[in-house]
Amino acid sequence: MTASEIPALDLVPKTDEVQKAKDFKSDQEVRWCPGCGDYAILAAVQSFLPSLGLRRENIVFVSGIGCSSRFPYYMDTYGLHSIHGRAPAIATGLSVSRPDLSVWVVTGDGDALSIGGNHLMHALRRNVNLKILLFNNRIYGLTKGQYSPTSEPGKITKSTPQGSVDHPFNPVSLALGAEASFVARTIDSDRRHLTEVLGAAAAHEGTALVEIYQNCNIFNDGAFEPLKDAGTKDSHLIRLQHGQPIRFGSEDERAVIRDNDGQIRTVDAETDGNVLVHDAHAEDPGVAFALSRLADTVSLDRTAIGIFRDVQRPSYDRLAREQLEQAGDPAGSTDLSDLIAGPDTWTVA
Amino acid sequence: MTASEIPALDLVPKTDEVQKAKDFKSDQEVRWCPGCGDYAILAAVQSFLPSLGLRRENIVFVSGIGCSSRFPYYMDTYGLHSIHGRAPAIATGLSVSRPDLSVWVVTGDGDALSIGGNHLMHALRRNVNLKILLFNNRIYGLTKGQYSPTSEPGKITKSTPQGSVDHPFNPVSLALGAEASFVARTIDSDRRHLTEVLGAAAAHEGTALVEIYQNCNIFNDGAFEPLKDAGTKDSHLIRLQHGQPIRFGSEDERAVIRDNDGQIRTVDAETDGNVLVHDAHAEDPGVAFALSRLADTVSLDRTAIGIFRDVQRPSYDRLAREQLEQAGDPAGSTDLSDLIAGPDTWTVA
Amino acid sequence: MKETQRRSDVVIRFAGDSGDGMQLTGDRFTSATASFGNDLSTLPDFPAEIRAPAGTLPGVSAFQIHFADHDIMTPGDAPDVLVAMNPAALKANIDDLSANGTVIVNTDEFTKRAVQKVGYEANPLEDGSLEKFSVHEIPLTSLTVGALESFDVTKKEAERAKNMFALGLLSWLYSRPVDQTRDFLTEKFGRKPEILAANLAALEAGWSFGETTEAFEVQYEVGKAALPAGVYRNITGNLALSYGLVAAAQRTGLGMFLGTYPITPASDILHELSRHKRFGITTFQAEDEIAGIGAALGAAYGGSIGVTTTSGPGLALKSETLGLATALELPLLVIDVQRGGPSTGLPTKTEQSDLLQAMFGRNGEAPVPIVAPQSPGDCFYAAIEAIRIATQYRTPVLLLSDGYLANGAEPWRIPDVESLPDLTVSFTTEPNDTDAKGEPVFHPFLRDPETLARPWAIPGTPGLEHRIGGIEKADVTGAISYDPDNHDYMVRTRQAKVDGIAHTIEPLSVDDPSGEADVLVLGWGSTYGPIAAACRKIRDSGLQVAQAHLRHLNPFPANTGEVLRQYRRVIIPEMNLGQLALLIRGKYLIDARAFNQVRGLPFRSEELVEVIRSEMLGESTTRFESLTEESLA
Amino acid sequence: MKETQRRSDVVIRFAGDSGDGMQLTGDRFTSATASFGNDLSTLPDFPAEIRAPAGTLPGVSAFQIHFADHDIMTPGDAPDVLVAMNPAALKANIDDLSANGTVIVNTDEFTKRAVQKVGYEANPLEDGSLEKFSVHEIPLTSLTVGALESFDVTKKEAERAKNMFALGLLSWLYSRPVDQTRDFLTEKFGRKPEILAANLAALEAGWSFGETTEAFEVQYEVGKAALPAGVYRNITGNLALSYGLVAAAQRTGLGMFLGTYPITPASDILHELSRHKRFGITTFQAEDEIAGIGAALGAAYGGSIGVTTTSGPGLALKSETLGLATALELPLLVIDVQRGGPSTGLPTKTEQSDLLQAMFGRNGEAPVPIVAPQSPGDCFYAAIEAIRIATQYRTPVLLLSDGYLANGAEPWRIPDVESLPDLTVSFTTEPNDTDAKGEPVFHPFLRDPETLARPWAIPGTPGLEHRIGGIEKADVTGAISYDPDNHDYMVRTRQAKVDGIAHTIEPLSVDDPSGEADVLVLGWGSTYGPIAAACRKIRDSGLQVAQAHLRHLNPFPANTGEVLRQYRRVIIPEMNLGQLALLIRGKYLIDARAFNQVRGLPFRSEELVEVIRSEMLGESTTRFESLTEESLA
Ligand SMILES: Cc1ncc(C[n+]2csc(CCOP(=O)(O)OP(=O)(O)O)c2C)c(N)n1
Ligand SMILES: Cc1ncc(C[n+]2csc(CCOP(=O)(O)OP(=O)(O)O)c2C)c(N)n1
Ligand code: SF4
Ligand code: SF4
Ligand SMILES: [Mg+2]
Ligand SMILES: [Mg+2]
Repeated sequence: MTASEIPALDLVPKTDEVQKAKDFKSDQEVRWCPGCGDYAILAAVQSFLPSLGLRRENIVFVSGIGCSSRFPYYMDTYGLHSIHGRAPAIATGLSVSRPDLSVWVVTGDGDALSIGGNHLMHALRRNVNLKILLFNNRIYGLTKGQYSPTSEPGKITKSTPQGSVDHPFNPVSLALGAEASFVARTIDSDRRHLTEVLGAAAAHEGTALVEIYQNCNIFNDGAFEPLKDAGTKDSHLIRLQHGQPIRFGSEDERAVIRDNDGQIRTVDAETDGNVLVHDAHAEDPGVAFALSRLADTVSLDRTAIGIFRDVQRPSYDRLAREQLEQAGDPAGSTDLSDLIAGPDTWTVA
Repeated sequence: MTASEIPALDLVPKTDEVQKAKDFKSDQEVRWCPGCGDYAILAAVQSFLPSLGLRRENIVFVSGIGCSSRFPYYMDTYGLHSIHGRAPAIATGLSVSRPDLSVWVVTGDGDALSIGGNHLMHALRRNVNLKILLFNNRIYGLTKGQYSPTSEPGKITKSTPQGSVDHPFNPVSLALGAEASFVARTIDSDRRHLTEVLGAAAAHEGTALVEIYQNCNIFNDGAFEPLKDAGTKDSHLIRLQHGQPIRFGSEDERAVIRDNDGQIRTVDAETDGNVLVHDAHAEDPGVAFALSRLADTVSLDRTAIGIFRDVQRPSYDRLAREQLEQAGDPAGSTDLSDLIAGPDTWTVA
Repeated sequence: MKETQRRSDVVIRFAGDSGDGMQLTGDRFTSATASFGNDLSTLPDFPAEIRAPAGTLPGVSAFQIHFADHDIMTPGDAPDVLVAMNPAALKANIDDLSANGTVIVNTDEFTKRAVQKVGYEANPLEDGSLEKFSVHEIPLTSLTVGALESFDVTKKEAERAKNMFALGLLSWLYSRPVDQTRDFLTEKFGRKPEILAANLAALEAGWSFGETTEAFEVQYEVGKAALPAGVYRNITGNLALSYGLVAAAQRTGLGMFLGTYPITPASDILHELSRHKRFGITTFQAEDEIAGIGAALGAAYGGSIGVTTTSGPGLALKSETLGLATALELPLLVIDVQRGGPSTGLPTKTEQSDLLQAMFGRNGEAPVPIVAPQSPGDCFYAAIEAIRIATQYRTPVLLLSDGYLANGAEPWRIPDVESLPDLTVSFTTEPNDTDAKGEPVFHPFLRDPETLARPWAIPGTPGLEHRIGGIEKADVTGAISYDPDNHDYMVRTRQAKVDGIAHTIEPLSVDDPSGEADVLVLGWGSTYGPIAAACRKIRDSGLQVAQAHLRHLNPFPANTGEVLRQYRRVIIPEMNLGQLALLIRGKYLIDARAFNQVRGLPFRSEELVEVIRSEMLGESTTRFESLTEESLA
Repeated sequence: MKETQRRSDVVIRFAGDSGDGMQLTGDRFTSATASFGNDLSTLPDFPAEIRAPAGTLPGVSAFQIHFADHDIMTPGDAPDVLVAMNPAALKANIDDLSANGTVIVNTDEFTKRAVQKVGYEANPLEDGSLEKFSVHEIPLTSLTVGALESFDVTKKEAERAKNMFALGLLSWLYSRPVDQTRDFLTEKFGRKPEILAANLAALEAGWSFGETTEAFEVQYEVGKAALPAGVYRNITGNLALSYGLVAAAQRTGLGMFLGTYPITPASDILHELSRHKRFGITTFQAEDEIAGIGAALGAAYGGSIGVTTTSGPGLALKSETLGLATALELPLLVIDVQRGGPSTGLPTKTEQSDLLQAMFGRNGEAPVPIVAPQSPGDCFYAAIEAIRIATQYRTPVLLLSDGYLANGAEPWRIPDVESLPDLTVSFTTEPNDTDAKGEPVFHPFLRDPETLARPWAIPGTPGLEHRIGGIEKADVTGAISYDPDNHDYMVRTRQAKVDGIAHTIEPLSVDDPSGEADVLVLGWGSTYGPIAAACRKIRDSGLQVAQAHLRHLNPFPANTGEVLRQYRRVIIPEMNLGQLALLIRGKYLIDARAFNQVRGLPFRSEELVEVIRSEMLGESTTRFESLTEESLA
C-alpha cells in the first residue's frame, strides 16, 4: 500500500520521485554510542519512509529530550528537538494546524512515560494524528543510567543502589487505558517486524503508539535479550497477527485462551477450539488489554508483540477541521468590522 | 472492621474516644453552591471517619484546585489545599515520610485527569499509600464551566460552543492501565454505597482510587441522572460485588458474561452458567478493565459501580521504609565524620 | 414631574449576594449609560467561589460604575450611591461610600438573623450608624414579588427579578434609557416567555416606583460626554484583547492557533475566540498550561500565529517552554492576565506582580519582549502590537494584562479595520545562502541584518528541510554547537535582537500640559487611569505634574532614560512591591520612588494625589517604599 | 637518574575520546596530587553525548588539573601540558595551550583518515603547526599493547589500558605517587583479575617509559603547599553539597526527604544521597521536577527537611510549586546546579544565568532567600547555611551552585562535625494563642516577632489541627481572606521576613590587604576563584584592588551598600549578561560595571586581570557591558 492508497494520508502531498533510504539521511553525524539500538531503528525508519511516497518536506519529526530524542537531527526532513516530555503537546499544535503534514514523534521511556506521561495520554485520548515511536530501553540513557518508569522492580541503578521499589508501567496497558486507537509493540533488532508495524501506524488515522524495545548497550545492555536470543525468543515471544489464532513457542506448542473466569491466559498445548483469535480491530479494547498483561515484567516470558489494537475513530485533527469548515470563511474586512463593532454601538459626531 | 483490625492502618495511632461526624467538621463555612453534590460527599466522609477510630490529628486531607479541592478546609483534621493537579505528588512526600498518617487526596476530574494526570498515574503505579477521592462532575466547576477530560463527546460548554471534539477518559480504565491496585466507583447521592467504598479504600494498603460521580448543579446539572433517577437507575447501574455473579436490571434480568471471542459483554436474561462472577481480587486486571468498558459514555447505560479491583501489592511507602531500615542507623557523629572524610585523606600539620 | 438636577459625574456600586445578579445589573446599567453617550469606567468585583453561601461577606458580589459628562479615567474612588441588596453587601461596602453618599437598601433582607450572620451587633438600619448617609430603605424583594403577583411565575422566580426592579429604579433615578435592557432580556429569555414578562415588569415597576414614591424627590441627569467623533461601543479588556487577536491574525494573513488552559481571569479570551473559527482561528483547550503553550509553539513552527493565554500560576508553568521558544526563535504570543499572587493568591483580584516573572522567569539568558495595555480598549491595540513584534522579530512576546483591565469596561471608539497596520508575513521559501561550493543552501540561523530575525521556513517548503532544537546552535547554520565563543555570541545576539526592537516602538511621551513640571509619575499597564486622574486633579489644584506611561516594558523606548533624567523626581506607583522601579533604577540609575499597594484593587486616585503632592511639596515621604538598603531586594 | 626541576605550579589537560577514560585518568592524577599535598583545582569538560562518535570534535572529553606548592584559586587559564589521545583532542584543545607549552600526542591515532576526519588539511604533527610547542610524539596505544602482550587480555582490552599508560607517564614526569591509583584499580577490577593486572602493568609501563626513554630529559617536582593544618581530602562540589545536606539533616535532628528528577549536572547529588539512607535520608526519584519539589514540600509539611535538586530547566518547572511554598511558609531547600542556557542550552557546561530566575521566577510577590557557594568545598557549608535559613525562617531557600563547582574538585579541610552549627528544630506542639473567650487556640500564622517565622506544627500533633493553602490567608488565623488590606499586609510581611534574614548573616567582608584600593571587584558563586586569582596577580604587579564576594544573594548582607560606596569603581564579573549587576545597581544606585562572558566555561584569570587593570588605569573600557541605556534591559 503506497501513500496514495492510504486514506489517513489523504491530505499529505505525494511525490512521484523514487526515494531511497539515503534521501532521508541528514548531513549530521550520528552521535549515539556505538552499538546502540537506536541505530537500527533509525535505519529501519529511513528505509521504510520511501514506501510511503510522501514528499520529504511534508514529513516532520518532533522529539523530546533523551538519547532517543536526538533522532530528528539524523533525518533529512523537517525536525524539532524540543524539551523533555513535551513533544506530544508540541506535535499536537503542529498536526492540528497542518493537515498536510505527516507528523512523527520520537520519544523515550523517560521522556514519554515519566515527565511526559500526561501529554502522551491526552494525545492518545484525543486521537491526534501523530505517529509516536517510543524507544523503550527501560533506563534513562542520556542522564547516564537512572531507572525509568519501565525498569523492572528491584533494579539497581545509580539512583537506586538498593534496588528500585517502583512498580513499572506497561506502556501498552497504559495506552489502552488512555483510550488509544492504535497500539503496537516491536523490537529494534527485528527489522521486518518493525517495518511492518511502522507501515500500519502510518496508515492509521489518529494517534498510533508504537513501543519499540531498544537496547541501551551502555546502561542496560541485554534488557531484551530473552526476546532476541535464538535460544529463548521463540518460547518467550507472542507474535500477534490480526485474524490468526494466538499460538507461540518454537513449535507453536503454547497458546492464548480465554478461561472460564473471563481471564485471558497462556497454556501449553491446547485444542484449536479454545485458542483466542486475535482481533486488532475489536471495538472493545478489553482483550487487547488482557493480552498486554500476559508478559512477565522481569523474565519477559509471554511478551506479545505486534499490533494490539487498531480501530477507526475520527482523529481530533479531522473533527477540529470540520468545525473550522462549518464555521465558514469571513467576508473579508466587513465581517471583521462587524465583529468588533458588535450589536450595541452609538455615534459621537 | 475498625482501624485496629485493618492491617493497612497498623502504623496510624488509634483513639479510644468515641468520635462523631461533627468532630470532623471544621469551623469554616462551607462555600459550595447550594445543592452541589460535594455537600453529600463531605457529609458521608465526616460520618464515615469515626468508624476508623483513628486519632484525628493523624488524618490529613491534601487537595489540588477546583471546587472539590476546597474539601480540606471543611474537615477538622490536618489539611493542605495545594495547587492545581499536584496533590498526589505532594501527598506522596507526606505519606512516604510519615507512615503514622492516614493521607487522603481530594481532587476533581480536571485536577486529577487534566493537569494532574501524570502524578495520579505515577502514584497508582508506585502504589503510594494514598486514598484518592476523585470528584467527577464531568466539568470544570471552579472556572465556571469548561468541558473536562471526562465530558462526553460533543459537549457544548463555554470553551466548546460547537461541541467538544475530545474523546473522554474513563477514569477506571485509565487507573487500571496505570497499574492501580485498588479502583472503585461510587455516586455522591448513594450514601450507603459511598460509605462502603470508603471503608474498603481505607483498608487497602497502597493507592486506592475512588471515582465519585458528583453533580455540579450549576454547570452540569443532572450529569448522572440516569444513575439516580428511580425510573432508570436499576436498568443502568451494574453493582459489582466481590464473589457475586454480575446481574443487574430491576429484576436482575440483565447480566455480564464472557463471550466466545474473549470479550466481556452484557446480555439480557442469561443462564447462570455463563454469568461472570466478580473477582475484585483477581491478580490480572483484565476482567476489571473489561468491566470498566461496558458503560456507554453518553447514556451511562451499563455503568458499573463498586470495587473493580482490590489486590495486595506492597505499598511504595513500605518498600521505601524497609530500605531505610535495612540501611540501619548511623553511629552518631562518628559515622558522619567517617562519611565526609572518605577513604583518601591526608594530614597537613 | 420631579425636580431634575445635573451632575457632572456619578459613581454607583451595586452589591448583593453572588446569586443576586449584580454583575448582570451592572452590565445592563453600563450598556445603557454607554449608549446614552456618557464616558464611563467600570470595576466588577466578585468572589472566587462560584456561589458562596448566601448572606455571607465572602459571598458578596459587587459592580461599580463611574459615568460622566466628560472623559474620565477610573471607575471612581468612592461610590456616591451604594445599592445594598442584603446586610452582607452593606457591611462589605459601606466603608467605601463617599461622605454624604446615598444608600439604597433592600430592607426585606435585614432580618435579625441575616444581620447577625454577618456580625452586626445591632441592625445597622436602626442603630444610627448610617446617619451620615442619605439612606433609602426599600423592601425591594416584596415590592418585586408584589408587582409580579399576576404573573405565571413561582415566588422564587419573582424574587429573583428584584435586580431588575433595582435596575429600573436606578435607571429612573439617573435618567438612563431602558430600551436596550428590554431588548437584552427579550433575547435572553426568548424561550421562557413568562420569565421574560416578569423581568420586564419588574424593570418597569422599579422605574415607576422611583417616579411615584415620595422617597425620591430628585432625579439626576448626567449629560453626554464630548468624546472624539466616531462610532463607539462599550468594551471590556478581555473582549478587546480577543478582538485584537482576531484582527491581528487577519492582518498577518495567517491562521491563528490558541493553545490554552482555563484560568481566571484569562478564560474569557478562550471562550470568545472559540466562537470565531470562521476567521481561521483554532482554539485548543489543552490538558494543562505546558501543553497549551507547547501546542501553540508547534502551530507557530507550522506557520500559524501561535497564542497562549493564562494568569500568573500558569505563566510559571509555561516558563520552560517559553525558554524553548526563545531558543527556537519562533513567533509566539503569551498573554498573562495578572491576578493577585503569590501562588493561588487572590484569583479574582487584580495585581501587577508578574512583571519580573515575565522578564526573568526562565533558565539562562532568555529575553522576551513585553507589552502592556493601559486600558480595556487599549487591549485591542496591544494585542496587535505584540503580534507585530512576534512575527517581525521571530520571538515569543509577553503581553501583560490584569484582572482590572480584563473585566473592567469603557466606551471604545471602534477602529476602521483598514487602518490597522499591515502585518503581512512572508515565509522563507528559497535557499538564503550559498555553501563553500557556491551551491544554494538554506541556513535557518542566518539573520536579517536589520532586525536580527531568523528566517521562518515552515514544514512543507521543499528544499528547506532543517532541524531546530533547544540545544545551543551554531550561528548561521543552526547545527548543534558546544563552541564557547559561539555560545557567547548567540546569547548576545538574541539579547541584541530583543534590544533592537526599541528602534521600532514609539518614544516615551510625556503628558505635561504646562511643560513646567519637575516631578514625573511613571506607570505601566492598568494604573494608567488612576494615575492620569490623579495628575489631572493635581493640575486642577494649580500644581504641575508630568505623567508618562510605558507600553513596552522590554525593551524600554529608546528615549526613556533621557526623559526620566529631565525631572527632579520620578515616582512609580505600582500594584506590586516595586518591580518596574527596580528595572528603571537598575538600568538608568535614577533614584525613582516607588509607591506600592498590593490590595488586589486598582489605586484610588485620591490616594495617588496625596502621595504625589506630598512628594512635590517635599513633605513627608513615609508613604514611599524606601528602595534603598532596607527593603528592596 | 634524570634531572629534576622544581615548578611552583603546573596545569595539565588530559584530552581524548569520550571512550578513552580521560575523566578517570584526570581523577586519579588528582587524587594522587591531593594526597601528595599540593593545592589543586580541577575542571572536567565533557560532551553532552554519552559516547559521541569516536574521533570527532564533539566527542572530545577533557580534564584539566592545576596543582601547586601554594594555595591556588582556579584550574588554570592555559594548560602547560596537553595530553592529546587523538587528532580531535589535539584540535579541540591546542589553542588553549600556553606559549611554549608541552604536547604529548598519541601518534598511533594520527592516521590520515583520523586527521582528515576532524578537518585537518595536513597532519599537524608534520606540517609544522606545532612548532612553537614542545611536542612529544609517543605511540601510546602500541606501547601499551606491546607492554601487555603476555597478559591474558584481548587486543581491545589492552588498547583500552592506554590511559593508564599515559597516567603512569605523567605520574613519573611530575613525580606523583601511584599507590592510591593501584589501590583504586584493585578495588575497581577486583573481580576481573586479568584486567586488573593489565591496567597495573600499563600504569607501570608508562612510568618506566618516562624513566627510560630519552624523549624526557627532565622530571619535575611541585612541592607541597603550606595549607592550614588539618586533615584533608579532595572533594567535588556535588559531593561536598551532598555531605553538607547529610550533615545539616543530622544537625537539625530531623529526617531528610529528597524529591528530585535526574538532570545534568545535578543528578550526582541524588546518586550520592541515595547511598546514605542510614542517616535517615529518603530519596525519591519522581516522575518529573514538579513532582520532585511537590513531594519534598509534602515531606516538609510532615516535618522532614525537604530538599529538591535540579538544573535550570527543572527550576523553571518548579516555579509554581516554589510559589506555593512561599505562601505556605514551610522550610524547603531547592538546589539549582546551573548549566548553560537558555532552554536545553549547553547541558554539561557551566553558567550563572539562573540568578534572576531564582529571584523572580514565580507569579506574584514571592521572595525566596538565595545562597551561593564559592568553591567546591564551600558547597558543604552553603548547604548547611541554606538549611539553617529554611528551618529557622520557615521558607523555601534557593541554593545556586553551577556545573563548574559541581564537577570541579579541590583539597578540602575536613571539618569537625561537632563544630557545625546546632540547627535543632522544635515543632510547635501546644496552642500559641487565646481566643476571644480566653481559650487556648492554635494560630498557624501567628509569627515569631523576631524572625517573623510562623509555627511549624506538623500533622500528628493533637489539638493543632489546621488547614493551609495557596490562597491568601488572614494574618494570625490563616483562614482564607480576600480582604485587601490583609493581602497588602501579608505580602509585605512575607517580604519583610526574607529581608530580615540579613540580620543573621555575616556582613560582606572585603579582601584588600593594603587597604588602599579604590576599585572593588564584586562576585558571587563560582567566579570566586578566578576573581581572587586575578586580584592576586594585580597585587603582585604592584597595584591595589579590593575583592568582595556575595554568599547571600537575597537578602544581601546589611552592609553591602555601605561597602560598595567606599569605592570609586565597582566591577562585577559574571558568567551571564549582568544579573547581579542589575540587582546591585537597582538597589544601591551604584554605577557598577558588568564584565560578562557566557562561554560555558569559568573565567580565565588573565582575562580578568586585563579587564580590571584597564578599568583601574582608566584605559579603554570597551570590554565592559554598557549597563546604561543601550544594552541592559
Ligand atoms: C526538564 C528536564 N528535566 C530533566 C532533564 C534531564 N534528562 C534528559 S533526558 C532524560 C531521560 C532520558 O531517558 P529516556 O527518555 O528514557 O531517553 P533515553 O536517553 O533512554 O533514550 C532526563 C531525565 C532535562 N533535559 N530536562
Ligand atoms: C495552574 C493552574 N491552572 C489553572 C487553574 C484554574 N483552575 C482552577 S480549578 C480548575 C479546574 C477545575 O475542575 P475540576 O478539577 O474538575 O474541579 P471542580 O471545580 O469541577 O470540582 C482550573 C482549570 C489554576 N488554578 N491553576
Ligand atoms: S546511552 Fe544507551 S541509549 Fe544512549 S546512545 Fe548510548 S547506548 Fe544508546
Ligand atoms: S460550581 Fe458546581 S461543583 Fe462547583 S460548587 Fe457549584 S455546584 Fe458544586
Ligand atoms: Mg530510555
Ligand atoms: Mg470537575
